[in-house]
Amino acid sequence: MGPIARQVSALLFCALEPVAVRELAEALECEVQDVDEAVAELRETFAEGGSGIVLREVAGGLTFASDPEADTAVRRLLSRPRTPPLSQAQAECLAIVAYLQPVSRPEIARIRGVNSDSAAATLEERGLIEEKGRSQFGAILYKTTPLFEKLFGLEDIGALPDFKAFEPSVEDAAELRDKLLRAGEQRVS
Amino acid sequence: MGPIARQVSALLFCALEPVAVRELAEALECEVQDVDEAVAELRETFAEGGSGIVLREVAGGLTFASDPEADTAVRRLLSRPRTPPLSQAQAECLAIVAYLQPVSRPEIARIRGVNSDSAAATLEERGLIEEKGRSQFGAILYKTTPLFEKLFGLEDIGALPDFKAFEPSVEDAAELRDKLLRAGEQRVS
Amino acid sequence: MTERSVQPATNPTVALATVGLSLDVFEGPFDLLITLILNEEVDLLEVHLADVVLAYIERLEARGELDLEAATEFLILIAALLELKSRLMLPGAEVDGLQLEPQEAVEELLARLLEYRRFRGAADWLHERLASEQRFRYRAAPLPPELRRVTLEAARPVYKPERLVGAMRALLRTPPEVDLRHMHHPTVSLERRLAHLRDLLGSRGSFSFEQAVEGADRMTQAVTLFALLELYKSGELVWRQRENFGEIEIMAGETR
Repeated sequence: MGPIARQVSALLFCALEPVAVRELAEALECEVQDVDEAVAELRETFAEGGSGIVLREVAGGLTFASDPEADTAVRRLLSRPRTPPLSQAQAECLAIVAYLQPVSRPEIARIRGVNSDSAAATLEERGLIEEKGRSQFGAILYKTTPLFEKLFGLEDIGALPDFKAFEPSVEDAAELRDKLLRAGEQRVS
Repeated sequence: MGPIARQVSALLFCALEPVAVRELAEALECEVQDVDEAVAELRETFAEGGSGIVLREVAGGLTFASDPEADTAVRRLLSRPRTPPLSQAQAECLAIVAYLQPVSRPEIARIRGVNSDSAAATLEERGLIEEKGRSQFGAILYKTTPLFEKLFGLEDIGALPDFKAFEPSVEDAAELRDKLLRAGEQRVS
Repeated sequence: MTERSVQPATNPTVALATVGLSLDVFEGPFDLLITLILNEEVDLLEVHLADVVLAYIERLEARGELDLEAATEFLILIAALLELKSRLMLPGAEVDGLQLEPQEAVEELLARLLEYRRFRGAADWLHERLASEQRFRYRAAPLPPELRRVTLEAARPVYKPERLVGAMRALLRTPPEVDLRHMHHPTVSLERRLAHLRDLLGSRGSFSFEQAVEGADRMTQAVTLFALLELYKSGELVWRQRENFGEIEIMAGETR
């Protein structure tokens, strides 16, 4: 491997985000064309099934990733208990999504009476909820995932405890939503 | 590169801290010996001047680092400041902890001839030393951390140079002794 | 951090030996004092060690070299002297054993200095090692999100659905309504404040805002200001303020 290729490799290894070819050329004080040639070299060494590290060309530029063939082992090594206890904010957010899905972020915030973006982001990162399109006003809608069902030991989403468990008077989801929104507004005012 | 070597490489790429061979074997569900063989293979591909990424054995495990030859370019690209250097007091304090661990604060102060609490506190804050229980007289005892081994490129604490290497030369010692006596002799004469 | 502290300490004894001391019992360089003490020509009990330290620091300061971290060797000597001195000050039986021969005292001091020098050597090694090791960079990128979560196949029930029920109960709970009946509900009528201003215009021709709201509560003041704006808009009155925060003079407008 040539010296520029080696240095490009070192740069991509250290960078936290994808790096554009132009930026690489600037850091190395060389021509963009030199970097292009180096990248061609790197593609061989860092191909899938090559050295365990894979060169990826994504929107922002070039980046390294681990070879997907090692994903199982990586999870076994690094993602051991990725199911830490839920915080109250996360539990509330998850309950809202579970019972009212699909539900928008602003609606979650109105019901909880506080901005809930960070709780929603964590739940999304852990794979408990996911986006399901947009509302008519363009807000992200959330629904629960199959992983959610599995982690809560539910056969399907219909196996959630009935509304009656917490609000005997409520008949359907629409009524529950209204009630939750009203309660949320009162908490805020 | 064999499949185990590729996966070890992917694991090391993903892990942020050095990983012991035994942990790698567990994650890959293979024998320690298989990992050892894979590591031998990786040493070639990931040698200095090889692929820009270097395999290192530090702090009781394996980890990847960027090739030092790319250091200038890395600094230009990331403008990431280096770890601040050690002050003289910190370096002396760290040397005492490294060679005498576990060692108490008063002992460090006795050797340095000066209160060293602030240097010790800074080293602790930087994660280079940590408390390790109390002496029989209740003084805090310090030892070095895995981060110390990682930052100083030591496979383990036994990889420190033999302390004898720092023995002042016979000439230096004689000179020091003379200095302590000479002035007096001049006075007497 | 100064450049200086990065460098391994230079041997401060060179400067140390020449530090001039002017103490009650001794005048001369520090090195000589040490030797005299060791030779018992100056009684350690008579030496104010604090003065020695101060003299040294002043000397360094005068030279713009004050770096206490580099002055460790000096401090070791002082510490050794203090130790010696405190032992001398101990009363009683042990005193005999403390009559160190000059040679013994030198050896004791020397042993300490040599021990310190070894660690200073190790410290220099650590300095160099860190500098060369820093050129190796370790990765700091977090694991991509898809590798951070548990897979569907590996997932086991770890959460209880009752947790969601509990969360819902909490969300449906509303705070008890705050009873506001005890609160006085002041009502200030804009009509009445308009009438008040018009009265003032009629009776006085001109007046200040202060006079218009004399003795009024904050709500009344606010409504009065609003009434004032209404009358200004309709041209019934004009106002003038000669300086910032000064008095606002109000007088009849043209349409009145």
